[in-house]
Amino acid sequence: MVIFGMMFYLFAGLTLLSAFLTLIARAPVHSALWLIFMFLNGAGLFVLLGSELLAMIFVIVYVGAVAVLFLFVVMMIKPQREVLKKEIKWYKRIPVLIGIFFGSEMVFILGGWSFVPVASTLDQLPSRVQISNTTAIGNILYTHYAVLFEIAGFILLGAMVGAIVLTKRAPKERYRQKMSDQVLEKKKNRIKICHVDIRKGV
Amino acid sequence: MDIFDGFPLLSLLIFLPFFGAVFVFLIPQTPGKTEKNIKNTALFIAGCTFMFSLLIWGQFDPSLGSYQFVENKEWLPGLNIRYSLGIDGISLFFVLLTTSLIPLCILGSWESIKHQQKEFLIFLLVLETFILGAFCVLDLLLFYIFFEGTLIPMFLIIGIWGGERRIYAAFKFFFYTLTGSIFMFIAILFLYFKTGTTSIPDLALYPFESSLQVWLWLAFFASFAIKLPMFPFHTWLPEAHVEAPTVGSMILAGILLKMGGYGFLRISLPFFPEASYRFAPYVCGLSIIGIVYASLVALVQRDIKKLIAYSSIAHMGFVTLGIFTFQREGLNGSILQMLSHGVLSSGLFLCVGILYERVHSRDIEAYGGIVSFMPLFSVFFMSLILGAIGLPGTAGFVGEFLVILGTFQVSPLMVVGAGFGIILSAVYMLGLYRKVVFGPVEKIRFQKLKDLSMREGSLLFFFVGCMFWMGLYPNSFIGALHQPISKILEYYGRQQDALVPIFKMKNSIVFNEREL
Amino acid sequence: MKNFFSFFYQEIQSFCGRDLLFFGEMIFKILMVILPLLLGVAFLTLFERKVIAAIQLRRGPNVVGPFGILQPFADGLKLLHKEIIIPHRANKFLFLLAPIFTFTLALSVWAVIPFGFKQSISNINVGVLYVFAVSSLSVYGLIIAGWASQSRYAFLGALRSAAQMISYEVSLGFVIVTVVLCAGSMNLQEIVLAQQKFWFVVPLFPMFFIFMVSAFAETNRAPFDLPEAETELVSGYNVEYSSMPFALFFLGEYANMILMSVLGTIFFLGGWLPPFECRPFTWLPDGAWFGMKVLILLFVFVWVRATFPRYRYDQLMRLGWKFFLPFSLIWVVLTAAFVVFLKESGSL
Amino acid sequence: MGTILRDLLCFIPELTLGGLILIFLGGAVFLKKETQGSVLFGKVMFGVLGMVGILVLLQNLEPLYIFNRLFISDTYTIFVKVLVLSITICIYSFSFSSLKSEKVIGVELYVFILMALLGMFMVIGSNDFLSFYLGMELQNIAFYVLVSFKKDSLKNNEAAIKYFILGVVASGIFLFGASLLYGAVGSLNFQDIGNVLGASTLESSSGIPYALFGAGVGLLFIMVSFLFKVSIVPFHMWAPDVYEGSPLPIVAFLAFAPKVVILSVILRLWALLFSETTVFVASSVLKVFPPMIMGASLLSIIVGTFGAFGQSNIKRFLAYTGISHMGFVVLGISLGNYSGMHAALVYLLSYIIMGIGFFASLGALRYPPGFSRIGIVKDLSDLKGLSKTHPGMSFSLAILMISFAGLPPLIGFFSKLYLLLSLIETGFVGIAILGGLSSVVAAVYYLRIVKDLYFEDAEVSLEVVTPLSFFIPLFLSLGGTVFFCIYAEPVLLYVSILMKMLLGR
Repeated sequence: MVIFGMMFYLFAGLTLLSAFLTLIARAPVHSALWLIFMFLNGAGLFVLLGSELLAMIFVIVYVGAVAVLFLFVVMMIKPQREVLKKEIKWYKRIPVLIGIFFGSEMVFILGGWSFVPVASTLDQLPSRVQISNTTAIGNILYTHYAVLFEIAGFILLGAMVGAIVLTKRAPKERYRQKMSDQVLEKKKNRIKICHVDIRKGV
Repeated sequence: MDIFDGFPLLSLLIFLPFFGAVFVFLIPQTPGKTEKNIKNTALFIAGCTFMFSLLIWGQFDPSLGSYQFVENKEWLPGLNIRYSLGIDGISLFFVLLTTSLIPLCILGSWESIKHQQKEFLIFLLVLETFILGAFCVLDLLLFYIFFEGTLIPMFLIIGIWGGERRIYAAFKFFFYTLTGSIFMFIAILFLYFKTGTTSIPDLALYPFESSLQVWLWLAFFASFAIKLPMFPFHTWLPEAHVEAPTVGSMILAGILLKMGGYGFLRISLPFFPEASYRFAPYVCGLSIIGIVYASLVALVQRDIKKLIAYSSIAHMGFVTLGIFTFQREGLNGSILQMLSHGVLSSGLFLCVGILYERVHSRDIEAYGGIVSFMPLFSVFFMSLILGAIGLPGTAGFVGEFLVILGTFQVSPLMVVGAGFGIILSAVYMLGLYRKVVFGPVEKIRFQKLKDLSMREGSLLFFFVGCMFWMGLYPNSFIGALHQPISKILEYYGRQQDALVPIFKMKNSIVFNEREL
Repeated sequence: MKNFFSFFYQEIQSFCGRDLLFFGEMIFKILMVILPLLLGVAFLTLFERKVIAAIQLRRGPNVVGPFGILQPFADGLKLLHKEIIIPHRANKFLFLLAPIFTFTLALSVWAVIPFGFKQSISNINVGVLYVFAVSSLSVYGLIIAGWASQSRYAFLGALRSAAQMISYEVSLGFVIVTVVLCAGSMNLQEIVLAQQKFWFVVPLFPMFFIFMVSAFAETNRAPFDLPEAETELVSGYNVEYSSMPFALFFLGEYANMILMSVLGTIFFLGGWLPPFECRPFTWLPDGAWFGMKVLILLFVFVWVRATFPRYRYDQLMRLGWKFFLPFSLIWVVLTAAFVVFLKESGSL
Repeated sequence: MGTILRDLLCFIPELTLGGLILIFLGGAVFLKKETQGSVLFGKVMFGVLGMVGILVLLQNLEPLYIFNRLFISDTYTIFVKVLVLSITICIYSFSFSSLKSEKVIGVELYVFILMALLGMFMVIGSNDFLSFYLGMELQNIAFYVLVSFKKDSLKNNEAAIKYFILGVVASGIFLFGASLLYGAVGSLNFQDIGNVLGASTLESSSGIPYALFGAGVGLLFIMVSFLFKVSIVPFHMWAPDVYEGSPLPIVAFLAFAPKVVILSVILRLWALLFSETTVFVASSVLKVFPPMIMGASLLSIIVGTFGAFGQSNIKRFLAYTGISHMGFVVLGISLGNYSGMHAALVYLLSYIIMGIGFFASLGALRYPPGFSRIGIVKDLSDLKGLSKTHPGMSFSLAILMISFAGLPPLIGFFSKLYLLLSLIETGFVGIAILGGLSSVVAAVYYLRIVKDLYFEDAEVSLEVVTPLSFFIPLFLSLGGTVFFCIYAEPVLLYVSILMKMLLGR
């Protein structure tokens, strides 16, 4: 169907465009927003490929979680434009060079791309026709790659504990609410009933 | 011989000082209390090593052409590199020279080393191990290891106990030698790759291609020439000698320089006869230049140590000259020259050390007329100086005479240069003696000078005794040298027929085509 | 070349025929969902005001139309008539984009919601994930709005609401995981159909509770309406908005409320299924049952708003991270173990 | 079920490590005071590491592919695992006291050491780029945290950021390469890649010109990321700054363990793809690899050697010397034959042996109280005159320096011997001479330290803190350094067996 072809070019074009705009946008917030837009288009490409699970996870993880934090941080810092401009001037050329390098390389590789004939026999994934791709990914992820899945869990644990360790400061004196104390507080501890004689004071 | 069959005599000899060093290391150092113990222990060990080497000399059979006391063990697995030891006549005397000099050095340092004596003795004993090893091994890689191993203790001895510019001198010494050695190291590895072995006796029989020989010879030459030192590579030596402590100079001049000559005899000549032959004229030419140049430079020195250092360079010129004549007389002469220089120069450095301890100056101009206060010293000093000049009856004469004899058979022209060097040596040496020992007593503080103590006297007596022994009865050495030298000449003879025509065409120096 | 043209021609033909029909059908379906939804949102506001009034022993709006029934339209017209004020230093594009974005997202979730058996715009395999993904996007509308208005209050409100939504989304996710585990599918239709024997609210009641509380937090409703806490932040992220942009936020929020009720219905209350599969109950159509359940949940939303005081921000965070998250995690593990056990023993 | 049980049995050390991480994390919650906990855990660590070591040693020596060929367990992996463990134990045993003085002690430290260890075990055992990547990430994350542990120091923050960003870039490059490789080959399994590449070259004569191009570029990217990790020259910039900013024991850990791990994988891959036994390299785009890597390693020898010249800070100095030593190791690997790889492994071993002793000695040297600086000694010039106050310490330092300089008869010499010999055997005499000369240049600055130790007078009288555990690594290192020349047979034989096994001979 022509509509799929059109959608592909739409998503792909927007992906490239927004990636480019991410780079050249002036304000960091705009960069972040373009990045998010790029993720969304990437998810669209996944949908067109027929792997809707990956598309959704892409959106949830990258757009829904990672990029939000990006945006948070970017919104809260105020870059000192003038200083940055001076410092960045020289460094600006490097990404351009790297970009040209990678780009020409991609052209070079893809221009002569051909698959090794034996390669198709090595495919671990079951055919997509018979089962839904969630099931297919599940099947391979929890059998063939179960160990790696566990390692990934350890990596995340490490990252989490590490982030906490590095950002936690020694606790200073501060008031913290202890709800249990509040609830368990008895009247007699707080209120003292005194019989005050008239004109005597306490 | 029989009772020692299969007994690792040489290993014991080599590692005895090392274990001694470990033992000394374990003695706790409390200033003023245990210093005596440390010194005595070190001296005892060095003495034992000397006795041991005498035993080996006694067991040595000079009539055998092969290596003796051979040990051969598996060492580096995977590589065909073995732990093999053995000595022939040439090594024997260098071993003896080493073992006899070290106790003398320890005695020489008895008073002059003021701080960190323990370390000093440890370094000295370790150094002895390395030197002995270098003279005894029959494996190229092992040779390299011991050869290089001497650098560190010497570096430390110069650097810690040396004079004012000691750091500069130590580094200069170290890096000159190391740079040369790296080429040797690569050459050794290349040899190993080419032949699959690093055994010295085996390699001596291996016929190398002539183009290869040139490069390999040059690589080895780089190391040995720097170590010896030959004329253009000599600049480290005066620095090192001047800045080193007395004992350092003694060992440096007495033994370490000989390793270069030993290397030529043991490796360059037997392995690469063709290349040696081709390069001989250049080497001889450099030697002559070196002799004359060093002597002339020595003439204008004001520093006693520097003067003796330059005279060493001149003497070493005789050694290379003798070696590269490929004559029996020349080879004999060069070995004897090395031995005698070992005794003489270390004796002279000891004398300078004794003077320096008393006067604290090395400037020739600062001295004069000390004969009045130190007669005994003057006598010993005189005899050593005469030996250095090469007066008949002293050790120096035998070596120089034989070298000149050998050279004469090859090229009379070179003899003129060498002879000029001898004359110059008489000029500067006697000039030194005159200025230092005779003349008017101008400085009042000289009147406090004491003559030699018992220790110093006996030390110098030993040196002078050795010198006369070598000079008067050189046959006790030459006898044992006969077989190994014949072997070297044999390699050379094999090549000669094929080579002579080329040699003649290319070089102006005409070699005697006498059958050998 | 000829080949190419003929291919193109065929494509055009098929586009005009099959595809155009497909598009037409789609647009019709979408309208069928969105128009009632917007009406529903409009009347939800009235519903809320009436219920709260009833709880507080008042009458509520009763002037416009009979029993005040036309009140939402009056409000809507009022908002439409007002001037769109854009703050001086605001980023105009983003400022206007934010409400549109929010509103669009609030509507686009409905694409996968089944109102009855096979009655949804699109019945995709990963419906749950789609819902979750789109609802996770709705944070952006708020923070862009807060940032673009260049106002401290708005920004603070945006940050608060974003942090709150992300925090509760985590435990919400785990709640959904338990449901998916029980149903064995991420298709919303199949989740409903899996509840034919019993509704998931029975075995997963604690999860239902967490779901509802998280839903309050997700929709920034009382008692978690901190982002728009009038007393401290004036009105939160939409303080600078007026007129139609404000209306879009408003509509989006209420649509989200309905959405949450719908999701609660689908996940826990058996969607369009009648409580018992027997005669008097099956007389009513699917949609009716669905609507009733949703209404009940919406009533709970309003009821809670009328009853509970507002949480403090640190209490809110603590509740999310320290109670709901561990609890739902443990529950996920238990459920998974239970499901595996049942499957192994063959009774499921 | 049977294979799963077998696989799990092979995985026992890793499982143990993982379990211990969780136990430590959980235990930390219940400890009252942080300092008390760290002391307790510090003591437990020895037992833990030893236990894991025993578990590793109990593994089967036969090659086993486990978990669907994602991992491999054979003699080689066991060897490298034991090596990494012993490095960890050594560094840990001397660093315990110095970590206290740098005020970075904390319960989490142990967790992250264990986590890094777990990651490294995964990497060592990996037989698939996917498992390799995940293992490496685990290790990286642990190291990112370890490097930035001194969070109050500005230098440390800089180091941490640099290490993090460059590490992430390296990971990104790796992933890019791996995806290209997967696209071309269809698998990330090491053996599969070898087989497919081998098979495809046979077909390339029949008109598939670029069959290997994607794979080649993919492998290139992967190699680049490897070189990042072992700090070979074009990718070495991070090392000096990161070393300078991090606490010394962590620098020691960082300088050895990850490099050993990555190099072990490079060795395995190289033996599989680029060794002399693999035919297809010569006839394909892959043939540019060995010269390229060799060039990089030569550059890093030169840059490391000359870079170390002007350094006064000890850690920067160590970083540059590390760069040049790693250059030597990679040079050996790039030869691709038995002798080269053998030499590389021997060189690596000797570098570790010497380096650990050096780090241990440095870790024991502290500024005296009342001096303007505190903590572990920082500048090379502060070592001046140490021989007068602490002869034993300076003696060991001097021996290590001399060995580093490659002078006989110490271990540094033998490692260079094997390397240069393999170079000459392969026909690179010029490079051998270059290597030799660069080691002469390197000797200058190593001996400058000896000079400082022995020839100069002290400016600061340093304190020496030597807990009992400090002597274990020092004596091991000194013993290895000195006695290698006498009895190296078992080590060399073992290494040669390993290399033969890797090369399939």
